[in-house]
Amino acid sequence: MVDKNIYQADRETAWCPGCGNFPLRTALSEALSEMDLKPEEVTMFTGIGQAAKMPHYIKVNGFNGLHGRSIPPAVAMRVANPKMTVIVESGDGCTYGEGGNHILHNIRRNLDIIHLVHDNQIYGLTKGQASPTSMAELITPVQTHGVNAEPFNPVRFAVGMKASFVARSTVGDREHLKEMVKEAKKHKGYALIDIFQPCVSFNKINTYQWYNKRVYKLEDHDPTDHAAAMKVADKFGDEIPIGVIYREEKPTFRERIPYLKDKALVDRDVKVEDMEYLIKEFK
Amino acid sequence: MVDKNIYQADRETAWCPGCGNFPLRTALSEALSEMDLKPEEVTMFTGIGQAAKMPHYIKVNGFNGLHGRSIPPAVAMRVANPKMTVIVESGDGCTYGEGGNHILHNIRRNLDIIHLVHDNQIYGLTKGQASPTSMAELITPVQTHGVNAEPFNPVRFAVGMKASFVARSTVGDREHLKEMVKEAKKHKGYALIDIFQPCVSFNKINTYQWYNKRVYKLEDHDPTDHAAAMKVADKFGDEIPIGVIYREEKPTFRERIPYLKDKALVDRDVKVEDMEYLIKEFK
Amino acid sequence: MDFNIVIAGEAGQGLKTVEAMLTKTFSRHGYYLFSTKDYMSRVRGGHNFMQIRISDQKLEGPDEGIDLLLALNEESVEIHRSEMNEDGTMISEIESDENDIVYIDAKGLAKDVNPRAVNTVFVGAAFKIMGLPTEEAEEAVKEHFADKESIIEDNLTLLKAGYEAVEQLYNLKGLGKKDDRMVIDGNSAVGLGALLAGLSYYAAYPMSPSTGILHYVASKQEELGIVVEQAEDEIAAINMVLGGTYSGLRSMTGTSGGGLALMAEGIGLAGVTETPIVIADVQRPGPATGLPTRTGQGDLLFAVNIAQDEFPLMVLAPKDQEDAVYQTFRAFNLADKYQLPVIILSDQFIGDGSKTIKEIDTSDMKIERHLVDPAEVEGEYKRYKYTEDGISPRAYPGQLEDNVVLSDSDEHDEFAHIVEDAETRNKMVAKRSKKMAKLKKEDLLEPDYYGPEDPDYILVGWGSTAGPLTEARKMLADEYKVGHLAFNDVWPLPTKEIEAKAASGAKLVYVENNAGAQFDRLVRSETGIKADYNILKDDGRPFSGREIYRRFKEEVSK
Amino acid sequence: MDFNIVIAGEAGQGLKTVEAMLTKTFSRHGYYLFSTKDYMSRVRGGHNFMQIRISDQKLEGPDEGIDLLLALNEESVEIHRSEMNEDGTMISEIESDENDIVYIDAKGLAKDVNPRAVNTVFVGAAFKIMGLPTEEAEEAVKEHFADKESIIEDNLTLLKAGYEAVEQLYNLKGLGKKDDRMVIDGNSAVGLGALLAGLSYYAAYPMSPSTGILHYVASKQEELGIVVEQAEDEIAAINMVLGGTYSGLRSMTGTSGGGLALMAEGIGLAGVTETPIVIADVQRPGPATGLPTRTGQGDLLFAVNIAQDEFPLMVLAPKDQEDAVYQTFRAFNLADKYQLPVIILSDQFIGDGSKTIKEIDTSDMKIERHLVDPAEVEGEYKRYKYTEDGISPRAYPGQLEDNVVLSDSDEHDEFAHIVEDAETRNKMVAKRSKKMAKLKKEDLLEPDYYGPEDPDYILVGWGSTAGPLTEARKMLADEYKVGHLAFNDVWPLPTKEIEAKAASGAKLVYVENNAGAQFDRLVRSETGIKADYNILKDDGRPFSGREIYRRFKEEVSK
Ligand SMILES: Cc1ncc(C[n+]2csc(CCOP(=O)(O)OP(=O)(O)O)c2C)c(N)n1
Ligand SMILES: Cc1ncc(C[n+]2csc(CCOP(=O)(O)OP(=O)(O)O)c2C)c(N)n1
Ligand code: SF4
Ligand code: SF4
Ligand SMILES: [Mg+2]
Ligand SMILES: [Mg+2]
Repeated sequence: MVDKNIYQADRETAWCPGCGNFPLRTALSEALSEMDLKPEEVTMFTGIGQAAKMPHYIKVNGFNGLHGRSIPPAVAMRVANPKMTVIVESGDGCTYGEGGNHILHNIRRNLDIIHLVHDNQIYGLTKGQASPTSMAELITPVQTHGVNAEPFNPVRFAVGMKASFVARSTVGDREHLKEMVKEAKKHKGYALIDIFQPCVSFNKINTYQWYNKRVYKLEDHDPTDHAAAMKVADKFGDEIPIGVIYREEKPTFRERIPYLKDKALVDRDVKVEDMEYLIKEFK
Repeated sequence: MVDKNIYQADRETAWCPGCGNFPLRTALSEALSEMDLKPEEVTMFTGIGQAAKMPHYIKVNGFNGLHGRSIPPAVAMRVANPKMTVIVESGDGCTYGEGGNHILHNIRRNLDIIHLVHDNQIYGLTKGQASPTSMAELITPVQTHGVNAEPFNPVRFAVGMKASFVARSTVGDREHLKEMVKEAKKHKGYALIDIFQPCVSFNKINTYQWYNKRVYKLEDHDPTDHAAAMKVADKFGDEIPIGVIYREEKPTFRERIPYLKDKALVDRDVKVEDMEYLIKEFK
Repeated sequence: MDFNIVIAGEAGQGLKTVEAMLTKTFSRHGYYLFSTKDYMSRVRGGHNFMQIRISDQKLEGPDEGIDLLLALNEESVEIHRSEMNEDGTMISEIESDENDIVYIDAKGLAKDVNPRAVNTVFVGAAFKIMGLPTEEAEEAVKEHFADKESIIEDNLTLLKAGYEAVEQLYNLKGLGKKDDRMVIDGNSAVGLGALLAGLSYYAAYPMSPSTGILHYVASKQEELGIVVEQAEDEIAAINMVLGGTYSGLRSMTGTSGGGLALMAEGIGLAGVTETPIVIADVQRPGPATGLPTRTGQGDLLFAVNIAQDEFPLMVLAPKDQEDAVYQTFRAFNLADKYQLPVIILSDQFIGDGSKTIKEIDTSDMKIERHLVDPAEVEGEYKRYKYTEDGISPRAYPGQLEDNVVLSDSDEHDEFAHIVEDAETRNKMVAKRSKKMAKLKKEDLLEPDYYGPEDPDYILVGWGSTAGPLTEARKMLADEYKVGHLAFNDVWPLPTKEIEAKAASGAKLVYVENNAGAQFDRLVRSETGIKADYNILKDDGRPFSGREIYRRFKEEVSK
Repeated sequence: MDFNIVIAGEAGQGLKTVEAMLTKTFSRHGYYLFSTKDYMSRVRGGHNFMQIRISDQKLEGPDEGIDLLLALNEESVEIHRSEMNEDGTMISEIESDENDIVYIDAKGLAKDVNPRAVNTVFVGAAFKIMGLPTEEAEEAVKEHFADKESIIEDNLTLLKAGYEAVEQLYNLKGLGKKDDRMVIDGNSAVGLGALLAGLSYYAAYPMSPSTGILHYVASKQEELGIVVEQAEDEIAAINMVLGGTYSGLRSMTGTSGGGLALMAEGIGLAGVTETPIVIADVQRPGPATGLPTRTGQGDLLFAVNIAQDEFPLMVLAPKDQEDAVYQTFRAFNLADKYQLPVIILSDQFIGDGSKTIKEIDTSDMKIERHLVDPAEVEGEYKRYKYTEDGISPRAYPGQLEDNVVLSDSDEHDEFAHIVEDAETRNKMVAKRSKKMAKLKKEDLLEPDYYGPEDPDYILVGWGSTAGPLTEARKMLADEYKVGHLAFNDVWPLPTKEIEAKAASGAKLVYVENNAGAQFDRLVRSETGIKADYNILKDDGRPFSGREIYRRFKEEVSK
C-alpha cells in the first residue's frame, strides 16, 4: 500500500476552514493509497472553481484547465495510456453548468474514468451564485427571488442517460465515499460520483447537518435494474439515497476503437519514412 | 383559420429533392394555419444546418442565429412578449451536439416554447458525419469504423430529466406530426418534439422505409406516468413508439419570475426620471 | 490633506464591511475618497487588503504609503510595515513596544458584546485616532445593518468601545456633508448607467471581476420589473442578449476575458445581424484563468479584433467610475443608433474600486432607441434595407402589423434571406462599413487633453489609467512641461488629436496596464504614430500616480 | 499552352467525380493542373462549378475565361456563356445551332448502360474534343471506382460512348507521365503534413471548408493506428487536443472562423500552460456564418489577437498546397520547440483547390519532439522551470519515474502551482516572452521575394495569394519593374525584409482577400510601414493573376 501521506501535499490550501473539500481530499487520498496507486500512475483533470484546485493539493499528475472543461482533455489520456488511472474532478457549476455539453457526450463515449463532482449546490469561488443543483428556493445576490429554473438532479440525469456507473456519496461519510471511489475504479467505463460537499461560506441551506439528516445508504437495491435505479435517482428530498445507483457494463471508448487493442498510443514509434507511402497516393 | 399558403414562402429552398424537411414544413404550415396563428404572431429561432434554414422557407418572424445556439435567444422573447408563439427549431447536430448545454438547462427553465428537432441522425449540411443520434454502426468519412460513442436517445434524455412535455413524431406521418405540434402549443411549458426526418443524401440507414417500418403510435400510454414514460422512451429498435411520451405540468420560466405577471416586458415604459432614485442610493 | 488608510486581513474577515462603514462615514464628513481592493482568488484566508485614500481635494487614484493601517490579523503588520509613511500608525491586536503600533484588544472588547462584530472596534478606534467624531459613523452602522436591530445595537456599542480605547493622534476634522457628491464602484457604475439607459434584460454568467455588475443589476430587478438571467455559460449569455434585443428589449451582458472569448462568435453574430448589444468586459490578467481577482488592460487588441472577419464594432473604455455611468448610457444609444455591438472595456481597478464623484447629472441623458416608426414601413419590411448611411430600419417581432421580422447570420439580402452571390455580398459589406464611417464622423470621442499647450511630453493612456495619469501629470508639472491625452473611445480609433499632438513634436509616453503596449500598437496601426516611451505594468496591480511619476523619471527623463 | 476547363451543374450531380477523373487523367498525361471549387452551402441543387486549368508550364492559380465547358445541366450554359474564350467550346445536352455548343445526348447514351454514370459521357467527350487518347482516363476510372467491377465496366463503356459521339476540336496531346509530381488539395496537404509530423490525435468538429482535413486524416486513422475524434463542439475539440499533447501525443485540430472563435479561450490556455498544439483555420468569409463554402482572408487579425491578454503564439499561412505540407510539418516542430500554439491560416481557395506540385521531399523532414530527457530531471520536476531562453523541460505523465507532471491555467510558479504575487507573475510573463524573442531570432521565416532588384512596385501578399500574385507579377513584368513579397509567417511578424523593401522607395501594393486590409494594418502596427495601394477583394471568391493584373492597371498605375 502506498503511504497515504504521499498524496497530501503540504501546500496551504485556498479552501475555507471547515469546507467539505477537506474530508473529500482525505477520502480520496486514502482510497488512492488503499488501491496502491503511485502518484505518477494517476492523472487528474480539473476545471476552475474551489473544487477544481484539487490537483494543487494532492500529489498526482494534474491538468488544471478551464472552467467547464475538465472532461475533454481527459479523452486523450484514455487512448494515450490505458494503464493510467484517470480522475476527472470539479465543482457542480463547472461540471453541470459551463461544462454540461461535455458530460452529456462523454457519458456516451463511456471513457474509463473516475468522475468526481464536488456538489456543494453553489458557485463557491465566485461567491455564492446558484449552481445548476441549487435548490429552487435559494436566495443569492443574483437569484434574488429564488432560482429561475428547476434544480438539476445529476444522478437522475445520468441514470436517465444510462451512464455506465452512477453513484452518489457525501463527505459526511468518509468511509462510504472511499468505498465509492474504489468501486468507480473497479468499474470498467465511465463512473460518475456526485458528492455532497457542504460549502460553509455560501450555502446556508445544504449544510453538513442538512445532508446528514437526509442521506441513507442504499440497501437491497439492484443497480443493474434501470427502472429501480430511476426511482432511486429521483429521490431528492427528505430522504436521499447514497451508494451505487446504476451500473451497466458496456463497450468503453477504447473498445470502440478496435485497432487500438491494448496499445498505449503514447508509445507509438513514428518515422517519416514509414509514411512515405501517403505521398505516393497523391501521384 | 389563417390560409396555410401564407406560410409557404415561395422562395426556392436549398434542400435536396425528396428530403424529409419538405413534409415537415408542410405539416408545420398546416398546424400553424389550423391553430389560426398569423405569421407575425409566431417567432422561430433556429441555429445552423439544413433544418435551421426553415425561417427562410416559411413566413413567420425568424432569428436564424449560430450553429448550436437556437435556444438561448428564445429565452428573452418569453419575457418580452408572453403572447408570442415561440418555436425553436433546428437539426439534431445543432440541438443535441453543439447546443447540448442549452437544451440541458432550458429543460430546467421550462420556457413555454415549441421545440422542433429535425432528427435525421446525421450532419446534413456538412455532408454526412455522425450526429449524436447516429446509430453506432454508421460509417462515414470521419466514423470510418462506426461511431466512437453510444447513440444519444433524445427522448430518453428528456424524459429522464423530466422535461415537461416530450414527444416523438415522424415526417412519414404528417397528420401525426401536425397533431403533435398542436399538442405542444397547447402545453404550458417546454415542449420537445423529436421528429424523424430522413436525409436522403447522406443517411442510408435511417430512410423513410426504415422509420415507416418501425414507428407505431402509442396507445394506452399514460404520459403522466414517469416510469411508464421511461420505458417507452427507451424503445429504439425494431419498434419505435411515436406520440406524447411524457407530460408534466410545472411552473414555467415566466411563472418563476413572480413580478412579471402577465406584463410584456417589451412594453415597459422607461423614463430616466423614474430612475433618479438609483443615483441617490450612492450618496 | 491626503490620508491613506489600509484595512488588511484574511479573506472572510469582513474587510468589506469595515470598508463600507469607513467609506460612508468619510463621505458624510465631506471627504473625497478613492478606494481600491486587493484580494485573492479565494473565499477565506490568504492576505487581502483594501486601501481608502481620503482628501479634501478630488482624488483620481490610489497612492503609495500608508498613514493608518487597520491590521485585522497579525500577519498584516508584517506585510505592510515597509509601506508605512513616516508618521504612520498601525492599529493592531499585537501588544508591542514599537510606537507606531496602537494596541487594541478588539477581541476582548467584542467577546461579551458580539464576537462577530469585532471589526467595528477597529472602526471606532480609527475614528478616534484620526480625530473625527462618531456621529456619521453611527449613521453608517445603522444603514449598513439596516433591519437588524440587535446587530446595530452591538455594533454601536463596539464602535464606542473602540473609540474610547485609544488616543487621538491626528486632527482630521469633518468638512461637512457635501450634497452634490456620491461614492460608487465601477461595477455598480456600469450597472447604473445601463439601468438609466433602460436596460430590461441582463444575461450573464458569473466571472470575477465582472460579477459586481450582475449583482448590482440583479438587486434592482424586482423593483424595476426587469429580468436578470444567470446563463448556463457565456455562449448562452451572449446569444440570450442577442435574442433580447431582437425581441425588443435593451439588453446587455458582462464578463471578463475568458468569458469574452466564449462570446466571440456571438459578437460577430451581433455584427452581421446588426443587433445592438452592450458587452462589459471587466478586464483581469490572463492568459486563460490568469489572475482572477486582479487588474489589467490586456484585452484591448482581443476586443478590437474579437471575431472572424470584419464587422462594425465599437470599443470604449471608461476613465473612472463617474465616466462609467455616462459611457455605459452612451453605449446603449450608440449601439441602437448604429445597430452594432459595443464593448465596454472596464477593469478590476475601477470595477472593484470606489471613488467620490460628482452626483450623476441626468439632464443630458436621453434614451434613443432608434427603432423604426411603423408608419414608415411600406410593403414588405426589409430588415437590411440599403440606405445612404447604411443604417436600416430596425423593428422587433410584433411591432409591425402584417409584417414579420427576420434576422440572419449568413450573408443575406435586404429581406434577411441567405445569399451567396458576390454582388449582394459586396453590397452588404459596403452597407455595414458605411455605418462605421458615419460613426466616426458623428459620434466618435476624441481623447481629452489636459496640460500646457506646448508640452515636451505627453502621457497617453486609455480607460482606467486616466486617474493615476492625472495625478502623475500634476506631480510632474513642476519639473516638466507635460500633458495628458486620455482616450475613451478606442475602436474605431479617433485619430485627429493624437495626430496633431504627434505632429507637435512632443514626446509620447504611453502608459498601459499590459505587457505588450497594445494601445501603442493599435494607434500605430491606424496612424503610423509610435510611442517614444512605454511605461508598462502587467503584474495585476493598478498604477498609482506616484508610481508613474517615479517611472517617468527613471525610464523617460533619465 | 494554357487551357481552362469548367465543369458546371447542380450540387449533387457528381461534379466531384468528373473533376477527379479529369484531374487524374491530365496529371497522367503530364500536364500541370490547378483546380478550384465554387460551390454553394447546400447539398443538392443550386449552381456549382469547378475549374480545372491545365498547362505544360507550372500553374500558380486559376485564370479567367473558359476554353471548355462541361455543362451538366442547361442552366450552366447560360451562366457561363459570357466567360467563354473566343474559341471556347461548351459540351451540353442542349441541341443548338450555335457553333460553340457541342451537343451530346449524354442521358440517352447512359440510359441503357447506367443512368447514374451519365457524367462519364461528358468526360469521354471532353477527351475526344481535346484530342487526348483515353487510356489514362480508363486507368482513372478504374482507380476511382476501385472494388466495384460492374460500375467500372459501365463507366468505361460510357467513357468510350462519349469519346465516339463527338469530333476532335483541339490538339492537346499527352506530354508523357512525369513521375516527380503529385496533385493534392490544400486540406489533404495540411493533413499529410500533420501525419508526416507524427500526428497521433486529431479532434475536431466538422465545419466547412475545413472538414477536408478531418476527412483525410480520418481516412488514415486505422492504417496508422492513430485516433481521430469528432468532438461534441469546438470547445471540446480544442481542450481535447490540449489533453492530447499533455498526454504525450502530437495533437491537432482544424476548423473555420466560427469554430476558431469558440476555441479562443482554449488557445489562451495553450499559451499559459505552454502546451504545444497546432490549429488549422481554413478561412471562409464571415462575420458569423457568413459564406460557408467560399474563400477569404478575413481571420488574420482575429487569429493574431485570438484570446484575452498576451501569450506566445505563432500564426503562419501556407502559400499553396505544396507549402501547406511543409508548413504544417514545421508547425508541429515549432509548437514543440517553443511550447506554444501554432495557428495555420489556410483558406477555402487552397483548402478545396488542387494543384500539381513537386513530389514532397521528406529528406529534410525531421520530427523534433523536444521532450525532456528523463535523465536530466533532478529532484522534483519543475514543469515551468525558469531557464535562460524561457523554454522549460516538458514531460508527459508517466514519462518520469517518481515524478508527477502538473499543468495550470492560472498564473503559476515553476511547479505549476497557483500564485498571485506580483513577483512570480512578472517572472512568468518574462519567461514566456523570452520564448517569442528566441523564436523571432531562430525560426522566423522572412517573406520570399521574387522579381527585379530595383522594383518600382512590390506586390505584397500573405498565404494563399502567393500563386495568383506570382502570375500577376509575370504578366506585369513586361510593362513594369515589379516584385513580389510573399509572407509565410505572419505572427510574430518578420520585419527585416519589408523594412528593407520599404526603405528602397518601391511602392508597396498589398493584395489581400479581405475588406479591411488586415495585413497592411498588422505590418503598420509592427513597423510603421503602410501600403501605398491596397487591392482588396472580399466577395468570397479567390483572386486570379489576371484579375490582379487588371486591377493593378486600374487602381495602381492609372
Ligand atoms: C469561462 C469562465 N467563466 C466563468 C469563470 C468564473 N468562475 C470561476 S469558478 C466558477 C464557479 C465555481 O463553481 P463550482 O464549479 O461549483 O465550484 P466551487 O467553487 O463551488 O467548488 C466560476 C463561474 C471562469 N473562470 N471562466
Ligand atoms: C460553430 C460552428 N461549428 C460548425 C459549423 C458547421 N456546421 C454547420 S451545420 C452543421 C451540422 C448540421 O447538422 P444538423 O444540425 O443535424 O442539421 P442538418 O444539416 O442535418 O439539418 C455543422 C457542423 C458551424 N456553422 N458553426
Ligand atoms: S467557498 Fe465554500 S466550497 Fe469554496 S472553499 Fe469555501 S466553504 Fe469550501
Ligand atoms: S442533406 Fe439531407 S437533410 Fe439536408 S436537405 Fe439534403 S436530404 Fe435533407
Ligand atoms: Mg460548487
Ligand atoms: Mg441532422
